[in-house]
Amino acid sequence: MALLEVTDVRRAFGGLAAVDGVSFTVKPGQIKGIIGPNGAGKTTLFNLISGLLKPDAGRITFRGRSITGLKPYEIAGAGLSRTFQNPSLFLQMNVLENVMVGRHCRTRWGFLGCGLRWPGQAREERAIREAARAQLDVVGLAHLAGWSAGALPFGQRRMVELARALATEPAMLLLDEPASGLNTREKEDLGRLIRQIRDRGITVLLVEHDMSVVMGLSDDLLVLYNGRPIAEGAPAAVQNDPRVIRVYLGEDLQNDESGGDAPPRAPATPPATCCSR
Amino acid sequence: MPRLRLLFLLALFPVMVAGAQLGLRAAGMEYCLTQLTMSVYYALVVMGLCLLMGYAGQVSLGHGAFFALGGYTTAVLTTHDFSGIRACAGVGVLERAGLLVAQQDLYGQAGLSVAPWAAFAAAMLLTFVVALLIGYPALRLRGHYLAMATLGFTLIVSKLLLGSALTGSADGIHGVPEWKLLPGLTVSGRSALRVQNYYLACGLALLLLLGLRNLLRSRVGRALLAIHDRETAANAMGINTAAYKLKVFVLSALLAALAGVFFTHYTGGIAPSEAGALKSVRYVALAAAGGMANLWGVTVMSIALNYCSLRGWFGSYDNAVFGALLILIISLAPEGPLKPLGLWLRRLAGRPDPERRTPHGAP
Amino acid sequence: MQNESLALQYLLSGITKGSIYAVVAIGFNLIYSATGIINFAQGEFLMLGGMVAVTLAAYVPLPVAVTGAVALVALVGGLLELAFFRRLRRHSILHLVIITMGLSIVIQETALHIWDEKVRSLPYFTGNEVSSVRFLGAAISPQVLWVLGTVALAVLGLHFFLRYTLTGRAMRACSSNPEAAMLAGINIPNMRTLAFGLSAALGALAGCVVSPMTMTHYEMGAPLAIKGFAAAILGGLGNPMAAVAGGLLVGLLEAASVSCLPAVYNDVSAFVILLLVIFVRPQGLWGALAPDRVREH
Amino acid sequence: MLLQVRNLSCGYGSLEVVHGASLHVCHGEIVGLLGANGAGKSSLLKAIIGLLPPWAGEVFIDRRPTTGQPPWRSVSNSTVLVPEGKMIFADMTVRENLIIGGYHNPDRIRHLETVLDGFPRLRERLQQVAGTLSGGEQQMLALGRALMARPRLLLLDEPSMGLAPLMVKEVFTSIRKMKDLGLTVLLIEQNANAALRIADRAYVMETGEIVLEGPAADLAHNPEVKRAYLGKG
Amino acid sequence: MAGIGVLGTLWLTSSCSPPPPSEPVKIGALFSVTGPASFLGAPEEKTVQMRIEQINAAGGINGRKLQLVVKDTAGSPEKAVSFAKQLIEEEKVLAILGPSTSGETMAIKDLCEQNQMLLVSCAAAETIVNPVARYVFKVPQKDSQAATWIYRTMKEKGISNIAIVSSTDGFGAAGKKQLEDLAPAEGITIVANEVYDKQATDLTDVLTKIKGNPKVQAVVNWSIVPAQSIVAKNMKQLGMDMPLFQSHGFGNRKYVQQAGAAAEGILFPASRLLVVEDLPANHPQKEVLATYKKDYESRFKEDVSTFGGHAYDALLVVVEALKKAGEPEREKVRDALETLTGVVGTAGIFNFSPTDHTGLDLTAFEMLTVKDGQFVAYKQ
Repeated sequence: MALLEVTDVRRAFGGLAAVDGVSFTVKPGQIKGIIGPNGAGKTTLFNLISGLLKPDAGRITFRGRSITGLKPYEIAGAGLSRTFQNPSLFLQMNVLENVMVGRHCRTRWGFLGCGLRWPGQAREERAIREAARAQLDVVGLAHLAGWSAGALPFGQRRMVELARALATEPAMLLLDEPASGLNTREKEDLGRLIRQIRDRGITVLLVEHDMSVVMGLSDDLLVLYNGRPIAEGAPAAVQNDPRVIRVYLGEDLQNDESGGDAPPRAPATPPATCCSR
Repeated sequence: MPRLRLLFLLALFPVMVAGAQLGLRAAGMEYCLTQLTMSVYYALVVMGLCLLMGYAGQVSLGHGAFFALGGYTTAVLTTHDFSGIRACAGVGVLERAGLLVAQQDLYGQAGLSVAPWAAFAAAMLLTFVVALLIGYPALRLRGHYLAMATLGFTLIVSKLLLGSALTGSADGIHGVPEWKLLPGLTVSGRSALRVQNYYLACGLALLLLLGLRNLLRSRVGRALLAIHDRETAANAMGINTAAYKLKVFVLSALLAALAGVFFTHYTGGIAPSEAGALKSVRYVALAAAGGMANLWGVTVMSIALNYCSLRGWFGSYDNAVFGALLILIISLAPEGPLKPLGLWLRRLAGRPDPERRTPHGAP
Repeated sequence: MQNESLALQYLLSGITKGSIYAVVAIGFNLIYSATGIINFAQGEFLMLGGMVAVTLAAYVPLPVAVTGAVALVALVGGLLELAFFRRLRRHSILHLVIITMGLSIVIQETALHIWDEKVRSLPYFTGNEVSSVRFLGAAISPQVLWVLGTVALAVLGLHFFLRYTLTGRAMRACSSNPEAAMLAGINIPNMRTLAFGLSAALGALAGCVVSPMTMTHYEMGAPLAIKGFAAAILGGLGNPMAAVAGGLLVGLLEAASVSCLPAVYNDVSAFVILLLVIFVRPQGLWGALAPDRVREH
Repeated sequence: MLLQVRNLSCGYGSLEVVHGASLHVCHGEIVGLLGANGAGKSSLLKAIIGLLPPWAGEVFIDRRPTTGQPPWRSVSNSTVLVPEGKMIFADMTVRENLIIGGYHNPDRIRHLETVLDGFPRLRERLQQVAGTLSGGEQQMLALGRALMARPRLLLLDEPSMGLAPLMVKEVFTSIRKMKDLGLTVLLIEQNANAALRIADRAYVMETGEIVLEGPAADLAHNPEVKRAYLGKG
Repeated sequence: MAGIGVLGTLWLTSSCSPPPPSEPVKIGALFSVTGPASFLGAPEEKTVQMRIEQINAAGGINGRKLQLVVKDTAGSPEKAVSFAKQLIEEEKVLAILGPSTSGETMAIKDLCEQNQMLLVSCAAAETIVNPVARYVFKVPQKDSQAATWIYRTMKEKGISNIAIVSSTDGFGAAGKKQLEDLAPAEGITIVANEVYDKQATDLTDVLTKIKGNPKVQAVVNWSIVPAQSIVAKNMKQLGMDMPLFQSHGFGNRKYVQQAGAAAEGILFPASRLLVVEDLPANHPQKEVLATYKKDYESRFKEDVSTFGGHAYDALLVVVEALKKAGEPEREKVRDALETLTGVVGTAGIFNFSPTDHTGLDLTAFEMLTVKDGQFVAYKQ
């Protein structure tokens, strides 16, 4: 039974299809990666799944229930949480408060109760604080709880954003380029953390440019090119898929006809094997 | 620590309020409390605007109109003579329930009007409905369009007030009766009740400040800040941004109307100048002058500036001073002139600046 | 009076008011396109134009006074940009818009103290206060023709400028894609100053031609600015020709409202319709909706 | 040396994305700047032209220091950047787009013909609104617009991005023609093989640093290039 | 709390005793010097400043100098309330002159009554003195008197069906009410009645509506500048040649200049300040009017207006009452004011009584018309 099922999704901007006919599934407990060159439609796909954009066509189901066209906050409430390409922390708050925002969809007191500081609300507020602290512990930033979010270096912002997403108690996490802007050591920490998250039973779907990260981390890879899926499978297989190499290194598709000035070909690649895992 | 600070603040403001009163009394200038009380009521409007603009990031040029809506509703209901409908069924019931009361004005004219409490409830209810009607479509608009929608609302309200005889057209309504809030506590401009009313206004402001502070330090406040900062991310974190924006708009409109009701009973009347576009701009200016997302700063600045204005310090340069101040503060200290002061106080108290703190190991 | 000529009279009245709103709305648009700011001080340019022209007209012939006023107010507009908006680039748009509100108040008060509270006016450009032109049974003041003619010329001139001159095209390029415009070698800050100057000049010109009819006093700007803003929003921000249409529409709405409702509610009906329109079509009648993309930052 | 960059660093907010990159471009060369997404290539170009304020380092164009000058100044230094993502003036006509490109070129009307000779497709669509052009045509327009300024140094940011293979070919043919016209080109390209085919020399960037440099022909065989793109095998 | 209140009251009332003779007498003034009603407030303030200087230069009243405390209300009633309280409680002035508009006056009417503060308003509305408040007076002619003059002139001209246009401000609203109330008694039928925004820049549409009504024989406009001139011009431009009546707010030569040729033939009731040159030398008001006009125009280099005249009168009646009372004790001054008779002011000759706090009768007005750009008395 797939946790997330994307069927034939399409989305165009002013006649230009950014995502077209994309279908794939994510199984529970998986780490699935989506790769592809610039402009392949990865972020658009993420925005479609998390509800920031509405698909022109196609269907998205999560835990067996259709989430197509739902509002982002409804999708977050349904257990699907995300991070952004540029960590979008709330800069007017401190680190802990940022993570506390993540608890929003799991808590309920409204304007009146909060204004009057009703006993139940105060209790809930304490619970929010504790849960947020626990998530900061998971990403190892508990010691920064009181710092202003704007004062953090880039790498730590990513971690806070991750903690904030975890605070929503997601069944599945969408990570948009989590490793970009991180240094080598931070990338290693991130990889460990993502695996740890998966081991706690949270399924992970990530878009990533850094091949060393995504190859090492993913159980399964989907490759997009110009809005369409061109390959899917285990990392090793995808890496050696000639179509993938072609879109990445740009081996000219017409090089057979291009005559004498063609450059020497890249070394022949072994045939793709989808079961090398 | 936060608990201590709360206690400190809780104690500080009553001390300041009472200190001002006793100081003025000692100086023989207790009459200044009149303008202070009026300024405090105006500050309630700006507090609501602070919530809306500073925290939720929505601009409203309609708060003058909401103030007038509250004030006019109560003024019309408490001064209009309903004795003509005495014959109707049910009026007796209303009278017995204390909703309608017989009144006599200064010149011996008797009449039957709505009791201030009932008028207050009606004003709040009306404002609630109107704010919902305006806010629901308007908050789907962004930026300049929202400003236009609220500005349009202001103009409609002010033109309706000017055009209809029920609201006294250009002269507005006067002779609004006192409001016996509780036994021994009356909202009235009589100089004998000046001190009482000063404490009443300050107490009301303090209660609302505490309530708003609680609100801002709860999940609701964090949601509002999140919406202001990054609406997309807020939505993706499970916050129903549209609903929150609407709710905070209605709440701040209600605050403005509340201020309008008290102010009208305090000064004994209301006029269309309260609903003018310039007044709404003035509230925005006051919120900006206090630093927008700074509840205490906004309240203090608004009280101080309105106080100076109501005492006529600026003479014929009143508007000019407001305009110039607005330009100066926004261009030199967009976070409000009180922010640097607050940081300085913090440092004096040996507490680190929250802005300057950088974690260990950061470059 | 027959119904047709009555209707025509309303129509003319609506067009006259509308053309003034249109000029203000164009001013809003020019500055909005170049900077993203809604300049609430736009109405003050009209007031300043009228005031300066009236003052100058005491010493020099009328055409010279009008030209001088337009030039002087354009200078003021440019200087405002230099003094505030260029230096405050880091401020949010909201802050800048609030500054324009402050400027509006300060300019008004300055005018009050430079001149005084009295109403002034330029002489009628042709004819006098009682002369009127008959037109299919309707009567209009020759000054109305001056207003319509000037507004039409200004709109056409602006259209020509934006479409066929290098500077005008560069200005459009700046609002279309500022980054690409910079890369094409266009000095964007100077373009913004120019936009402010141009917008002020247009306002001043309008302030001069309406002065004989509506008269000039220090508080005349704000109501016109509000109507002009409404017209700009109704037409759709970022499109000068839509602003013209929006202005005429607001003027006609007012005239139509007067014909069937008590006159006191003409503003009310105009604004109610405006609100309905923007609730249904937030981008205005002829404006383009910002591309439906998810933008971070 | 037409362009020299020394130890340039730049970034966004608190994130440094280019860490002290150095490179140079000689007169008449086509130099490729290769690397995977997010390696910092575009940021480096933006810092050279002045769109991003450089944090450290120096830029010289024609031996004159131009570090940190506003971007519109660079055009008068005969340097033009063609940004990625088809940054055209979408609501203006093709002709107007080109004219704006020649903003600083007093001879722009005559030069327009020369440029159109190089892009016959644009000539056909001269009065069309640029936003209605196809992706490839928009890229052509961006190139044509840059040429209208008569630059000596052209900085191209991913001219092939999002284009159909046939269009990619056409764009690269145009770039090579530019070299024949005496232009110097610094070319960012993700499509490494295509870039290496027309470039004289190339740099490879990885995580904000320049990790490889050499003649294009050598790099085409270097397995490190593939590794920089696709990670360890 | 209540105790504090009582103490405060005691302390306040105890300090209300009259000042020793050497001290100047404080006169408060609330004028709308800026803001939408500045055309009223500005000349009022200038007039009062000038008059106080003149009086002090002449040695003051009963040996005491006058001291003016003037506050600019900018036309907003809430400021009027705040300032009135200041004048009452802090400055402890003898009397308050102004405010300029009826809205502001009504906002502080009850306040002055409760605090036994003498108020001499410069606004015209009927409601200021009806019902009569013990401490509240006003010096401009009543709107009803102006309306009566207009209606009587109409009857002389054989006009019975009229259109009323008025502005949304307090002046227009009050006049409209009087015109409506008095019409039946004077045998006038109102066939069209339109209200327009006071900041309107073009009234062609409103007038078109009236032009479309064939029954209308004359138009009455009740407003202030600039609409007064715009109505006149638009009517002429529309080819409406029926008589145009204006209110007594037309009392400034500047407005005639603004309306230019369109002002010819406009009929309006006004005080004699505007036609002082035409008055016979033995007219009781001649000297007062001529002196005020000369002083004001030579000092401020602008035309005198009836509004400034109201402030002149307000100060005049207070000064006369003070002279009569002998000492600056408010209660005595009030009593003196209420019984003043035969005081010659700019608006007319004031005869106050306990039931009449305006003190002017119909003779305070004269029907004027515009001829060759000048105000002249209208004669059938």
